[in-house]
Amino acid sequence: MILHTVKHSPFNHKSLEQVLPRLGQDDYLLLIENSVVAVTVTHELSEALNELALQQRLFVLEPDLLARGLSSSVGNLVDYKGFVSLVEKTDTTISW
Amino acid sequence: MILHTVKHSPFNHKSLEQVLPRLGQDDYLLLIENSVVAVTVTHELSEALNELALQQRLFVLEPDLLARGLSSSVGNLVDYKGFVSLVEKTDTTISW
Amino acid sequence: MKIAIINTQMPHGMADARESLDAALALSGFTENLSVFFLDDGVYQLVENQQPQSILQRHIQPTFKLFDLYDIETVYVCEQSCLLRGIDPKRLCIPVQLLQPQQLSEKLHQQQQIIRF
Amino acid sequence: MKIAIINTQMPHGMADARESLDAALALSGFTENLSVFFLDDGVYQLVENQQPQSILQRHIQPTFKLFDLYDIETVYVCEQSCLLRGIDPKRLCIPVQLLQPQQLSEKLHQQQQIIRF
Amino acid sequence: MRLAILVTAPAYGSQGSASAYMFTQAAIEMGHEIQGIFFYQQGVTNANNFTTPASDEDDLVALWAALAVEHGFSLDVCISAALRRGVVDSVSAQEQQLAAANLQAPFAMTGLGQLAELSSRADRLVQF
Amino acid sequence: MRLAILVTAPAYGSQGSASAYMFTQAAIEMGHEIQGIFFYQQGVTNANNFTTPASDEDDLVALWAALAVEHGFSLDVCISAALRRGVVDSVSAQEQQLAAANLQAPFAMTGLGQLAELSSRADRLVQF
Repeated sequence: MILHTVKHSPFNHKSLEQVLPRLGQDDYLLLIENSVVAVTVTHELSEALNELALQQRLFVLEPDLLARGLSSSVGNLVDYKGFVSLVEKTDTTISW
Repeated sequence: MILHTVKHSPFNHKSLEQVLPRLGQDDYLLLIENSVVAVTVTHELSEALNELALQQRLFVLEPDLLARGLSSSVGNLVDYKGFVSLVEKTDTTISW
Repeated sequence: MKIAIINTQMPHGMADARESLDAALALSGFTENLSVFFLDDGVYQLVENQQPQSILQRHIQPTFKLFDLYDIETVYVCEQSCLLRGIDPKRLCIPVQLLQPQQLSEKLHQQQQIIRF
Repeated sequence: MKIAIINTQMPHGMADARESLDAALALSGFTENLSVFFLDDGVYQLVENQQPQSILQRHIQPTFKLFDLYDIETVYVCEQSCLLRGIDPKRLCIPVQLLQPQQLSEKLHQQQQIIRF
Repeated sequence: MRLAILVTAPAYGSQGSASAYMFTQAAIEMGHEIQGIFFYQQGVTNANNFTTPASDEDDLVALWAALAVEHGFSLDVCISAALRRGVVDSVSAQEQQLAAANLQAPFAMTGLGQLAELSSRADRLVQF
Repeated sequence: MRLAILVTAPAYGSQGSASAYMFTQAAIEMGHEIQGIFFYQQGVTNANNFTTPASDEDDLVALWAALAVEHGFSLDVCISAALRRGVVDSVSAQEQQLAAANLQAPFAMTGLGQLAELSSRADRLVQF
């Protein structure tokens, strides 16, 4: 069970697009830094993200959203302690 | 008349995709650094690149291709002196 | 000399937004023909209510308010970039001129020198 | 401890390929369970006949030849990443094991710690 | 949980080092054990004590140093990556005949083997 | 053609500074006039004379310095961007009570106004 963190904006960089099909069935995805914009508007990856959110496998670092003046209703918002807990709950972390 | 230079791989980064629709009718596009891979295989932006090449408006920095062990038959290959000439021939340069 | 600064990056993930602003303020003292463009992810720089101090990043929005003081009046925003990102172009933190793709291309072609961040 | 290094970046545009190689050689001395993966643009690192000296970049391919000497035998390459980029996976500069997407996912899930470059 | 943190982002210019710092702080508050922080690639610039941020910006070099001293973990810097980016300790400064060293204490120069060492003592390795 | 070059890529870690160097060299060989090179953002690390590349790597700090001396153009470094990245001249080193300066000659600290000045004297501005 892997925690995948992504940091780049999906409008700028392809890392989110490349990570999504690689997620294992139980893996978690955590959006940090610029990647948090992925859950603030509907775009070509939204369907996959919504599906993950429904399965409680999508997490968004809230301080990074607030820092950018943004908000989201998709995914579970976590703070840095929540980030640490996700690392603990999963076996391995990959930073994409 | 603008010379647009792009440096990121289109498989990794969206800059090439974002620049293509912004090219003016006479503008030149020069692929440098990692972006040279854009003319080594067919992908979703190839049609637009082929069209530019037909109009003699697509240039590829050859040392960056050779450095990566790659070759291309699309676009005009230039060396650094050719790059300087393109800057001279155009009015303005944008580095994307 | 018509000079343009183009912003294409999100704020805070990179320091580009901050260093671009410094460049805009400095260049404004040397030319009356400075234009500042916001395209692609650059439009996020103008979103209101940013709170970057909590992630140890610099608050750039007070600096945007200095544009007026520094006589930086030509601020262009790509409307399409806003709409794609769900940003209301009428609710940006400073007054801007919205451009359609064709207008954006025209404005860019009027510049003599261009710096992109 | 099963450790993996994942390479996802092209060589020469960034120094990641070079610094990842250094890390692989160093880690190989401390674990017998080191795997090295090449995915996405990382597969370009294994293309033959690179000539980076002419653009003032370091030639990384001689270092790949050291994998054997350092007992780095588990080298995985995403075949799909090669095919998308027009790279013949049979003509890479070192012997590798090609993985299909499902196999790649399995191999990644067997690792305990993962570093990505 | 015993944690090893790998920082490859610079002290200034991108958010990665600040993210790593805040993650580390949160982990400590939650009672987790930091085995050490390893700085590699552009991350080595976090150890440059010539860094002089603007008055309204956070000083990550100082923040890392203070956190490590307070909680007694090591800040390990890859010496090869540091030298090629102009961060030197006093031994290297003498060898290269440079005017001074600019390695902030308690950051310490090590090799990549130390990354393996840290990782072998940790339950999780998290990269920024 | 009179050229001004803007370098925002670091001395080590990405190709931009090498690209800018090779472009500048080609322009000089073709008889064009270099008004100056301006180093901003991560580009300021090109002026760090503590940079010690591996023996099989090119030393862009030294290459830029030699090219500028040979052809008599200036290497201008934005002082604010440099200070926050740990590149300091002797005046700043004294003010900040640092052990030494690490600015390579003939790189010179200037403000962003110098970028405007260079650009006003140039027919083209090219950014790397």
